Amino acid sequence: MKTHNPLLPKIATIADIIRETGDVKTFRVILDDPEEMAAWSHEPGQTAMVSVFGVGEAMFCLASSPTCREWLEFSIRRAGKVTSALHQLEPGAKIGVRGPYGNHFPYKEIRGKDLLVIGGGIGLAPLRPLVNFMLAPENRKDYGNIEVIYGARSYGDLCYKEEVFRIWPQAEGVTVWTTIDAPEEGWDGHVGFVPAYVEEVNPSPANKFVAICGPPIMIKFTVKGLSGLGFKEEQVYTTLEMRMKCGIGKCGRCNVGAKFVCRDGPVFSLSELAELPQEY
Amino acid sequence: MDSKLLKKDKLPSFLEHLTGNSMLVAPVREDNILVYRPVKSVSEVELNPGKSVLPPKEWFFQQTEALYRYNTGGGQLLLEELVAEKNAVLYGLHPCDIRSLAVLDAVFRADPADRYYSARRENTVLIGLSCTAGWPECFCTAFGISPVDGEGADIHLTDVGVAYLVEILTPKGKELAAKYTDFSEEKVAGLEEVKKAKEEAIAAQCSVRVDKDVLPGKMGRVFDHPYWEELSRRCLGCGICTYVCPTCHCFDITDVSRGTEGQRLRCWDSCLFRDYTLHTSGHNPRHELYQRLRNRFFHKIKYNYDRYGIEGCVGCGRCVALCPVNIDIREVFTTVGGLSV
Amino acid sequence: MSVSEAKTPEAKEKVWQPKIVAFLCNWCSYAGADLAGVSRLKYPPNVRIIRVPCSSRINPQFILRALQRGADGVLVAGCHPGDCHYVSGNYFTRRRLMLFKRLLEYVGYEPGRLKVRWVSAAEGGRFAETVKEMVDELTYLGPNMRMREIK
Amino acid sequence: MKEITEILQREAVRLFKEGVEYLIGYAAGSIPASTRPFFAARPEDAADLIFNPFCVHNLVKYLLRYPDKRVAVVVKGCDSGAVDRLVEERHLDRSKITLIGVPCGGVLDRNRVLAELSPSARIEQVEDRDNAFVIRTKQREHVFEKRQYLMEKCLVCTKNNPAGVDLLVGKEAPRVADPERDRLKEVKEIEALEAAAKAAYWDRLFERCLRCYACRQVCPACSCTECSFEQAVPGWQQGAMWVAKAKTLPDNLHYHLIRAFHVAGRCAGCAECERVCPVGIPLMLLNRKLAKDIEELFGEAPADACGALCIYSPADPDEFA
Repeated sequence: MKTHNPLLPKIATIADIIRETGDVKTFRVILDDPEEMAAWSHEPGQTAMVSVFGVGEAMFCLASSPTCREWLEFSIRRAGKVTSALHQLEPGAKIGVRGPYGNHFPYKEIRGKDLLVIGGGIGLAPLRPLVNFMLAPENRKDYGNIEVIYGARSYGDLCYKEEVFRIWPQAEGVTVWTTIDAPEEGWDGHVGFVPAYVEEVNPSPANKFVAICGPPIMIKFTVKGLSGLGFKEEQVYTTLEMRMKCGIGKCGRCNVGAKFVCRDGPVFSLSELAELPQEY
Repeated sequence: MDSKLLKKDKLPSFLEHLTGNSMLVAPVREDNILVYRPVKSVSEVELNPGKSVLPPKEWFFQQTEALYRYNTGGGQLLLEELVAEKNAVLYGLHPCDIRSLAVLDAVFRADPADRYYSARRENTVLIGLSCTAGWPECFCTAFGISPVDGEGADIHLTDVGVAYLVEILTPKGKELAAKYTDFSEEKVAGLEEVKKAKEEAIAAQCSVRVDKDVLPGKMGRVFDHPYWEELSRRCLGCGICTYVCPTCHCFDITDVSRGTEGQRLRCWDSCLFRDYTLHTSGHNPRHELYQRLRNRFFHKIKYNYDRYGIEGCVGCGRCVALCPVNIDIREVFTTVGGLSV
Repeated sequence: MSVSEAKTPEAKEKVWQPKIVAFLCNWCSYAGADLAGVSRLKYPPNVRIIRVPCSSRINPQFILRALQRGADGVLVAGCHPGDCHYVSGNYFTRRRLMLFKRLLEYVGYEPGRLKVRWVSAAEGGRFAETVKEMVDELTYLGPNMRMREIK
Repeated sequence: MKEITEILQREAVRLFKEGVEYLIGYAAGSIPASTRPFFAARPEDAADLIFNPFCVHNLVKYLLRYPDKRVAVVVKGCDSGAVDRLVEERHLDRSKITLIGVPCGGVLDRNRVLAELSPSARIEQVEDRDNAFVIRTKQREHVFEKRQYLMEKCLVCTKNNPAGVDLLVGKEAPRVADPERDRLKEVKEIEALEAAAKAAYWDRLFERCLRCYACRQVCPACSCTECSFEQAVPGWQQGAMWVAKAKTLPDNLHYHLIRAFHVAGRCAGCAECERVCPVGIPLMLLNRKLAKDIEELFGEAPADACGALCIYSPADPDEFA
């Protein structure tokens, strides 16, 4: 029997590439081995290591819903070495995937609650599987209302436009609030930064679970605003980013205190973060 | 446990017998630098080694190791795992280095187990060797390690003056020791006493004490103390302490390729390097040298306890002896104990 | 099929041919190489040309990198001293590379692995000669395996 | 030795009164025959300052961390050259720095000394007797002949009394260099080898390199804010531009050749790179070779030039014509 090697990627093919914004593409990926594809399962908030052979590996959050069994999706902004290489690939290209890694949003524990999702730019990617998981017909009854507050620099920088503007608003019990940083022609929606918009929307903290992801500065000010609105640290969750190499808690670099973001994260509640050193 | 006596001059033939068709990895001297290397013949081996510059962890967790090869030619992708399967005998580990493997085991063999490290651990028989002297930088006893105790090795040798006391500690060791028949039949009285006396003599030189129940907790309270910035003033930010450390396990993964062929390599990395935690965005959670230095000490004495219940330091003193600016981890322990918060 | 069986066509090549990376200054040597071509001077095809604004653009790391990535020899060519388009660039090159070449030889590189020549825009013949000379020398020395990342 | 230490401590107190913020000197080390760089920040710290033949470190590198502070630093003759270079290169503002020069009777090679002392020996007193250091421990007195126990750099030292300092502690020390010794002996021996033998010699050494970068970190001539080996491909923070982190002979060679080349003409000869190398790579053989070639080819660079490679002369020899 072949011993499992957690560092060895599974071979996968890029099935489709969806251009989200000027520098973000969503890669739809199918594992080459049908058995592996069938056996793949992840939970909302988890991550996976994507390999471009000859270039390197990088960790990305899984942007597809756990309920989607046909493929995996990664929404990737062109930023560094691996992401630049990925952006040059075309459908049909072979890449490597290993994972899923890390913890997830406590989707079981929050059954019966309302959800508030606050995203900024590409930061919606780790939150998207959570929303889509809850919206899946088999899960919808387990959760209450869903509110999404989503902003970006401009209309062009908003990801998942199909979902944000059409699918989610049409679903029952879902409200989507969108905003962009500066006015632009053709945009008749809200203009302003996310933290201010959150205060304007003024969501109620009662029976609510909050998931935030976006640029650190947005998270910082949104969290301040939320606490002003009466939200408690225990009900607000976010995801951390750290440089990672192994994804399995061995290479050492993604530690914040004694926690490894790759294994104990990336999802942390604000109350958990308060216990950790400010090294992230 | 079974124990035998081996005449001192028989040690080379003992090692030869035990090695058989396996590979012998042992301390050798290269330009007066003591390192553990695979050797072709027992004659190359430093039979009574001092402290190596690089710890024997290098055998299990190589500084640079190819994980797999790939070829992306012709629209397909081929992957080939590269795992060392050869059996080996590793001679000459001192008790601190034996303990360091337990620390590394906690990391690499925890689920999901690292295939490369685990394969080498499984395929290697460990022959431990008691210390014959303590060096000024030694402090293994601070962690309850005895300089004459081979726990963790398969076979352990202790120089008891007239001969080596050979302790056979595991079934793997027993199987291997059975290959050798030329043990001394001589009965020597008071072997245990000789060993004990040795232990006490060496232990007397290591005066540092680490209170496992107190120090990790204390560390948690001094995170923001100015001490770390003061300590880092003389730190050069090189990687010596991490590379010579028998328990440091951080690594990086990089690619080397030419055309469509390539290998993915894993190599040692150091938490003291600036790029270690550098994000793609340019943000660096541990941008300042004091943060990186602090992280190293916290990792050794707090994070490792918190995570694995075992200290991340075995008191070998290599970092103390080799730090170019004399940053002494023993002093850190003592100072932290005395810091007021 | 295993990875080792799937060697690239280049690796399967039976007859080894030296590979030369040539860094040519834009103003003189590149024009010289061009002239060699236009004048239909025959010279071996083993050279891969990289055009640089001035020979002083050559960081010694470029030379090492070329050797690491599969070059068997490196040629640097610039304007004759005194003729630099930027007045003094090649004087710096001269100092720098004279020293660097000696360092390379000190650590065991054969002198033929790095060649520096002054080739003006009118010296197509000199360029062709230099390449020929280098190919002969490198053929004698054999492939540069020492510095190669993937052997 | 005791005398120098006493003057040092006294002067330190005075300098703090004059507004010096940091005084970088030496303090006792925690292992036998060692000292450590010490950052005195208050007059009370002065009592910890010492000077003895184990003060091997070149403290000049630390000045780069405090470009805006008023700092005093203790320098030996071999260290002081590094300051001049950094000032010429505008890394340091000379007017903010107080150089405390110590006349140096040579520094001891710690490893050779330790081979003689017992591991538990505590050094009580050190005396400089011009030809030897006499070290008294609790048990006995050891005489370390300088010719035999000094570091290699001291045996070929030409400037054991620091030049251009603001104050000199103690009286000038006599030359310690061994006049018989040729500082280029080993370099010439390597030069005489065949190419293959040279390659074999260096490959064996570079093979062992850990790339811990201690040689770079300690070097006062390695003054770049961002080392070219830390440089990433633009926009690719994590893509090292020149060498990968993996330890391979080609990358090790690349690193060492370029490290030496980058300090060519700027190396002060303090030999710190060689001292800190945990695997004993004789890096000074590269630095000395470059210094030798520079002198042979270009002669001595004028004092105000930032090293021989920053200037040129149309009359330079031309080996490429």
